[in-house]
Amino acid sequence: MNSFLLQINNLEVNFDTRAGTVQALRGVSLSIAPGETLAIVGESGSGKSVTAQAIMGLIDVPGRISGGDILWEGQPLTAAKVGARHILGKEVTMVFQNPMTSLNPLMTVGAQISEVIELHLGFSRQAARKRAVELLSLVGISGPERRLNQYPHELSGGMRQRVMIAMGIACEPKLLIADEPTTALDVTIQAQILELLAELRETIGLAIILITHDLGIVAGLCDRVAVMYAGQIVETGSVYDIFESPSHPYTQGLIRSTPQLDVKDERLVSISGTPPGLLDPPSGCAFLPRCPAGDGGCDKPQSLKAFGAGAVACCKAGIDAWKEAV
Amino acid sequence: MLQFILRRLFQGVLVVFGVSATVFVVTRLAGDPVSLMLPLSATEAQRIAFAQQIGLDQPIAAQFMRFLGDIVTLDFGNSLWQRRPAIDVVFERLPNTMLLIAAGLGSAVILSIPLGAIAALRPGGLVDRLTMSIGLLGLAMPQFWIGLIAILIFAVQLKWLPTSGMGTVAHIVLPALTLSLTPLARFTMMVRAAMIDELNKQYVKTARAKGLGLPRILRVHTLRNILVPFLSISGWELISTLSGYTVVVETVFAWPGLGLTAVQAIQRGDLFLMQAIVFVIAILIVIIGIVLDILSKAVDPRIELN
Amino acid sequence: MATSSTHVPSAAAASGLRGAIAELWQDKAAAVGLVIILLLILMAVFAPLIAPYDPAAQAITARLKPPVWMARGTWDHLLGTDNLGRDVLSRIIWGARATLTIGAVTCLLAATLGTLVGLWAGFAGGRTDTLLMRIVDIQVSFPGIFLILLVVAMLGPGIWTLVAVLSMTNWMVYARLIRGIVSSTRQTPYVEAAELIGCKPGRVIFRHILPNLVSPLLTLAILEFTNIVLAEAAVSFLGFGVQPPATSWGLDVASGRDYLFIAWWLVTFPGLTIVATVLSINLFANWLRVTADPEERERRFARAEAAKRRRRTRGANA
Amino acid sequence: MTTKLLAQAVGLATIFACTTVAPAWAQSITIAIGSEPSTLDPQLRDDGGERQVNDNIYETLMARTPTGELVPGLAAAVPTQVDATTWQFKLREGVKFHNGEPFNADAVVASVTRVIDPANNSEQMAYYGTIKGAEKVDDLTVNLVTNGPDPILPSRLYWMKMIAPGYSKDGDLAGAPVGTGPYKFESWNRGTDLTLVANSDYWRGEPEIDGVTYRFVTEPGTRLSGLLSGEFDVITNLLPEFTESVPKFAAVRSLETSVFVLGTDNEVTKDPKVRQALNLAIDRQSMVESLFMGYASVAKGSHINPAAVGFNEKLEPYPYDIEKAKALIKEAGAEGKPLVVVGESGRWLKDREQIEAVAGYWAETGLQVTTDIQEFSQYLESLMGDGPRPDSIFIANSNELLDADREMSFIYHKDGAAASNSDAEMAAMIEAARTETDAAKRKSIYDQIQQKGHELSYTVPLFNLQDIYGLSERMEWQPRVDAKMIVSEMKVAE
Repeated sequence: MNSFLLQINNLEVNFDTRAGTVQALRGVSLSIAPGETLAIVGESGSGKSVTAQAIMGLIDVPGRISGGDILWEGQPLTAAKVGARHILGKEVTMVFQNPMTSLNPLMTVGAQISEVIELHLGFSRQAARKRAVELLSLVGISGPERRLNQYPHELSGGMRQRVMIAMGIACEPKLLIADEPTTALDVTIQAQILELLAELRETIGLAIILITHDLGIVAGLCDRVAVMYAGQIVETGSVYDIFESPSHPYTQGLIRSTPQLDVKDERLVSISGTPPGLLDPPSGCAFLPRCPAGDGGCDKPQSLKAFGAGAVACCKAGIDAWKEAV
Repeated sequence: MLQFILRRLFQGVLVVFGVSATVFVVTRLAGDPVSLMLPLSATEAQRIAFAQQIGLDQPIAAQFMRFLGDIVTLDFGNSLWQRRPAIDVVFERLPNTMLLIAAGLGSAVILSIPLGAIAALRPGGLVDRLTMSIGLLGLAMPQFWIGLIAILIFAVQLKWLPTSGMGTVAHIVLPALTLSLTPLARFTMMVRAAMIDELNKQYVKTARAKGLGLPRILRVHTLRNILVPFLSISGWELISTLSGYTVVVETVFAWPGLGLTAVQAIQRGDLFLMQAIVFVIAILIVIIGIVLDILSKAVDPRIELN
Repeated sequence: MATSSTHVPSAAAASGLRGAIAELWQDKAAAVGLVIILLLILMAVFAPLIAPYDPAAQAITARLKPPVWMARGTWDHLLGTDNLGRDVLSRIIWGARATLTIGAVTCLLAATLGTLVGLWAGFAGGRTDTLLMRIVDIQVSFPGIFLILLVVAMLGPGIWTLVAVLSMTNWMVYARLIRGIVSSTRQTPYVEAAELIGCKPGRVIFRHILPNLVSPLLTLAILEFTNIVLAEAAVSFLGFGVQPPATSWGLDVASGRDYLFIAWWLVTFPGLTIVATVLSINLFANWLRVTADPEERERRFARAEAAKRRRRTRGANA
Repeated sequence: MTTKLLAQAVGLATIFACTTVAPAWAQSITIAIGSEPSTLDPQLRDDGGERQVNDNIYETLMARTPTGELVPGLAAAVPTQVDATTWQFKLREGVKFHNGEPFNADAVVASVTRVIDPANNSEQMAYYGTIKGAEKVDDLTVNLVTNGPDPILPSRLYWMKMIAPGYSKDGDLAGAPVGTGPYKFESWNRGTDLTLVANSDYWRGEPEIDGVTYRFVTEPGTRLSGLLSGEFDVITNLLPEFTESVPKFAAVRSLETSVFVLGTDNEVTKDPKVRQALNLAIDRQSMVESLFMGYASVAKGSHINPAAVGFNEKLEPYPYDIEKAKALIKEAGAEGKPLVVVGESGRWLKDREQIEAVAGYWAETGLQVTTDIQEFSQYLESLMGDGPRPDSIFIANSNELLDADREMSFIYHKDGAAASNSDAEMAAMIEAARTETDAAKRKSIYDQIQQKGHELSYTVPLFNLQDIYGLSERMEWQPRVDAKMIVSEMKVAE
C-alpha cells in the first residue's frame, strides 16, 4: 500500500454559490508511484485543476473538501494542515499555469527561491542564495547571479516559468504537480519547458502530475493518463493504451478530435454540446447527452472499473463510439 | 530620480501658483480686504494708507505680481492679530500640528495594519465583522463629536487625562485619539479589503504551495504588496488631516496648532495670517506628494517615476 | 475557476426588484441602513408636517428640558429642548432638510462638473487630457477646510457659500473616475468599432460610454455624499457654515456643546443623527457596491455559507 | 501598537507625577482665559487676554477698589487740578520695577509719552485721546496736560499701565514684561500657557499665591471641562446654567450692558411709536430668570452702566406690555412691515440667545421680524461701518472707564461709531458734558440725555450682565466689578 507516493480516495469538492452547490469533484480517486509521470487530461471545468489544488490544500472559500481523503505516503494530507507543511512545498510542489501572476511582483526572484530553501531545509541566507544560483542554472537560466536580484516583471514569460520550476524543485521534491505549465507560453517556449521537465524527471527522479487539456504534450512525457470529465475520472491507463485503444467514448472523442501527424487522411471528430452543469449533475453517466453510443442503459451511476490494463467508468467501455460520427 | 524630483517640484510650483491665484481672487476680488482687516474704528485716512501699503491702489495685474513676489519670499506681511510676521506665527504653530498629526495618524497606521490583516484572514468571521462594524462606526462619527464625548468621559468623568492644551504627553492622548479614529477606520478597512484582494492573488497560492504558513505569507508577501496602495491612502489621509480635521480637533481641545490659529485668525479678520497658513499647508501638501511618490517607488520597483 | 465555468444561473438568483429586496433582506445591516435613509428623506421632505414644532420657535420658560424618559422630561418635547427652549426633535427633523439639501446639491454640482471635465479629458486625450488632469492634481492639493475658512471669511458664511465651496473642493474625484473609465472604455473593441464606422462622438458617449459610467458614478456619489455631510457638520460646528436661525445638525452640536455637562441631549441627539445617517449610507453603499460586482457578490454569499457552517459545527460540538 | 502603549504609559506616568508633585506647588494656581494675549506690551493693544495677564504685572497711577471706587494706585493721593487742563500727581515713594529700575516721575513721563506717540499707533488711544503730555515737576511729582478740559482724566489713568523707562528702550516689552506689580513674568509658551511668579519685593507686600499659570482656552465648554476635571482653578465666562455643576463660582455685575440700537431714520423704526413698542414687547424679567438664571439684572431705562459716573438712576425700565406694544404698532400702521434684527454669535454671554429671544418677542407685535446673525467681521461692519444703519442691532457694550461719556459717544452721539440716530441736539449735549469739569453740572446733562434717549427709545436696553467665574474647591475670591482678575486678591484654602 505504501508503494504509492500519493493516493486520493473518493475525493469530493463542493463550491457554494448563490445559485446552489457546485459539485466540482465527485469522488475522484487516483494514485501515483515514485518517479512516475501522470497526466490528468480534461476540458476546462472538468475538475483537474481543482484536484491539484485539493492536493496542495489550496481550496478556499467558496470551495471546500466535502469528502474523501488524500494520503501522502499513507498518511492523510488534509487532516492536519500544519503537519503537512514540511510535505507541501518540500516533497510535493506545484508549478502554476500563469507565470505572469504566479510570482510575487515585489520580491526579487532570488528572495522567492531562497525563501523556500530557508524554510524547508533550514539553510542560511547565504547558502540558500548559493543554492538558488545552482537551481537557476539547472533550469537553464543564463547569468543566474544577475537574475537573482531581478524582479519578475523584468523577466520574460518563459523565464518566469523556469523560475517557478526552479522553486518547485528547490528542495528535491518527490512529486511535482504542473498545472497547465505551458498554456500561457509561446509554442517554442512550451517545448523547451516540457523538455526541461522531462530532463528533471530523469536527473532528480521526480514524480510528476501534469495537468493539461492538450493531449499533444502528454504523449511524449507521461507514463500514465487519467481522463477527467465533469468532476470525475472517466478513464485511466498507460499512455500507450489510452492513445492506442481508448475505451471511454469521451477519451475516444478527445483523441479523435486531436490532429495527429502520423495518421494520414484521418477525419477529425468534434464532440457536440457542452459538459453538464455541476450544480445538479446527472446521476447517470455525465457524458450521456453528448455520447454517440449512449442509450437508456447508461442512465445509472457509472464507476471506475478495471478494463483492459486500465480502468474505465462506462458501461459501453471498449466500443468504438465515434464510428458512426466519422 | 533627480529629473523626477525636479519635475515634481515644477508641478509643486504650479500648485502653489494655483493656490495663489485662487487666494488672490477670493481675497481681492470677492471681498474688501481693507474693511476686513482694519479695526472698524479706523479713519478714512488709515484705510487709504493701508490700501496703499498692501498695494490695493495699483492695477490688478500689478497687484497679482506683487502678491506672487511676496509669496516667493515667504513674506505674507505682519499678522494683524499678533503684530509680527505672519510666517513666524505659522512656523511657531506648525510643529504642534505636526506633533498631533504624527501621534494621531501614526497610531492609526500602526494599529490598522494588524487589525485589517486579522480581519482579512477570515472574511465574514467574528473578528472581521467586529472590525468592520467598528470601522464603519468610526467613519460615521464626526470628529468634533468624538472629541466632546471623549472629554466628557476620559477627562471629566474619569479624570484620567487633561481636557485641553499642550504640555505633557498626557495632553496629546485625547486629541490624538480623536484625530486617529477616522483614519484608523479608513486604514483598517482599506488594509482588510486590499489584503483580501491580495490573498486571492495567484502568487499567494504559489506561496502557500511552497508550504509557507499564513503568518509568514502575510508578513513577507502580502504586506509589502498592499504597502503601495496603503502609502497612497495614508498620504491622502495625511493631506486631508493636515488640511481639514486638525482644524476641528485643535478647536475642540484648544491645541495650539495651525488649525486653531486659523480659526482665531478668521475670527479676528487676520487675512495675512490666514493666507500664510493656506500657503504653508499647500507647500507641505506638495512636499508630502513628492515624498510619497519616492516612497512608493522604493516599495514597488515596477512604478515608473514620471 | 471551477465555479465560474460551471456556474449556471438558476431560479434562486431571482431578478428584478423583488429579487433585489430579497437579497437586501439577507444583509440585515444594509436593509436597516436603507430604511433609515428612506426615513431621513421622508423627514426632510415632509418636515413641516412631521415636526411637532417650528424649529426656531423659542420658549424661554421651557429651556433645557430633558428627553421624555428623564425625570423632568415631558411628552411635549420627546427629545427635550435646547438652550432657547426649541424642540430638539423638530430641529433634527428640519436639520435633515438642510443637511440632505446641502449634500445633494453639492454632490450634484460636483458630480456634474467632474463628469464634464472627466468626459472632456477622456475624449479629447492628448494635451487637453494632460492639462485637465494637471488642473485636477492642483485642485486636489488645495488645503480643503482652510480654503473654505478663507472664502467664508471673505464672503460671509451661509448655506450657498458652503455649497459652492464644497462643490469646488470635491469635483476632482469625479473627474478622475470618469476620465479613467472613459479612456479605458474607449480602448475596448466595441467603442473602437463604433468610432471606426463613423459614429459621432456624441453618439458614442451616449450609447456606449455613459451606460458604463452610471454604476460607478452612483456608488462614488453616494460615498461622497457622506463626506459632504461630515464636512458640512464640521464647518457648521466651527461656526462658518449654516447660520442661525437656519438649522443643521453640526450647528446644533456646536450650540449644544456649551451645555454638554447639564444637557447631554443637545450634543448627543444631533450627533447620533449624523452618525446614523453616515453609517446607513455607508452600509447601503457597501452592499450596493458588492451587489454590483458579480465576483464580490459570490464571495459574500460563500462567506455567509461558510460562517453558517462553522456555527453549525460549533453548535453540534457543543 | 507598542509605541502607542508606551505613549500612554508615559502619559499616565506624567499625570501621576503631576499629582504627587502638586502639594509642593499648592500655592500656585491655573487660570483659564478665553484668548491668548497677542503681545505682552501693555500699551499697544486693546486686547482682553493681554489685560488679564498684565493687570498683575503692571500698575497704574489710579486704581479701583473691587467695588469700583476710584482710589490712588501708584499715585500717592488723588490728583489735584492745577488748571482746567493740568492735573498734578504725587507719586508713591520707594516703588521699584521688577528689574530694579525705580518708579518715579521719569517713568510716568516715559509711559505717557510712549502710549500717545502717534508712531506707536496704539489701539488704546481711544482712552487717551485727550492727553497732550506729561511733565516732570520733581522726582515724585508729575503734571499731566490735556488738550481741553477733561473731567475724567483720573479715570483714564486707571487704564494706563506704567512701564520702566530703561527697559522700554532696550528690553523685550512684547515678550517679557517688567512692571511694578505683585507678579513677575516667568515664561510664555505661545499658544499654550503663560506663567507668572510672585514678586517678593512688592511694595504692598508679597502676594499670597506664589505663582499663576494662564491657559488659553477659547471654548467655554472646554474651559468648563478643565475646571470640572481639576486642571483649572479659575475659569472666565461661566454660563449661569453651570453654577450648580461647578465646585464653586463667583458672580459680580460686569461692565457690560446688552442693548439693541434702533435705526431712527429707517423706514419702520423711524416712528417713535414703533420704537416704544419694541421696548414694551420684551419680558425682560422673564428673560433674566430663564436665560440668565437670575445672573443679570434688567437695565434701568438706559444702556449706561449703573456703576458709571453719570448714570441716571431715576429712570425705570419699560414694563412688559405686549398689548400696548401691539396697539402702538397698529397705531403706527406698521403691522406686517419688515424689521431686521442684526446680531452676532459667540462674542458675548448668551448673545445669540438674547437676540433670538428678543426677535421672538418682537414678532408677536405684528411686525415681520427676520433675524440676521452675522459672522463677526461682517457684524462689525454692520455695527460701525459706513453702510446703511440696520433697523436694530445687538451689542453688549462694555464700559471700561466707568464713565457715561463712553456709552454716550459710542451709541447716542449721532457721529458715534455705533449710533443709529441723527439727533444733533443730543450730540451737542454730549460734547458739552465731555468738557464740563463741574461734576454736578455734568451729571445733570447726562441725566437729561438719558431721559431723552429713554423717552424716544433710541435704544432698547436689555440687561446689566454679570460676570460669572467658575472656581475650584480651594479657591476663595470675590471678583471685581471692573472685570480685572487681580491674582493678589485671590486666596487658596489649604
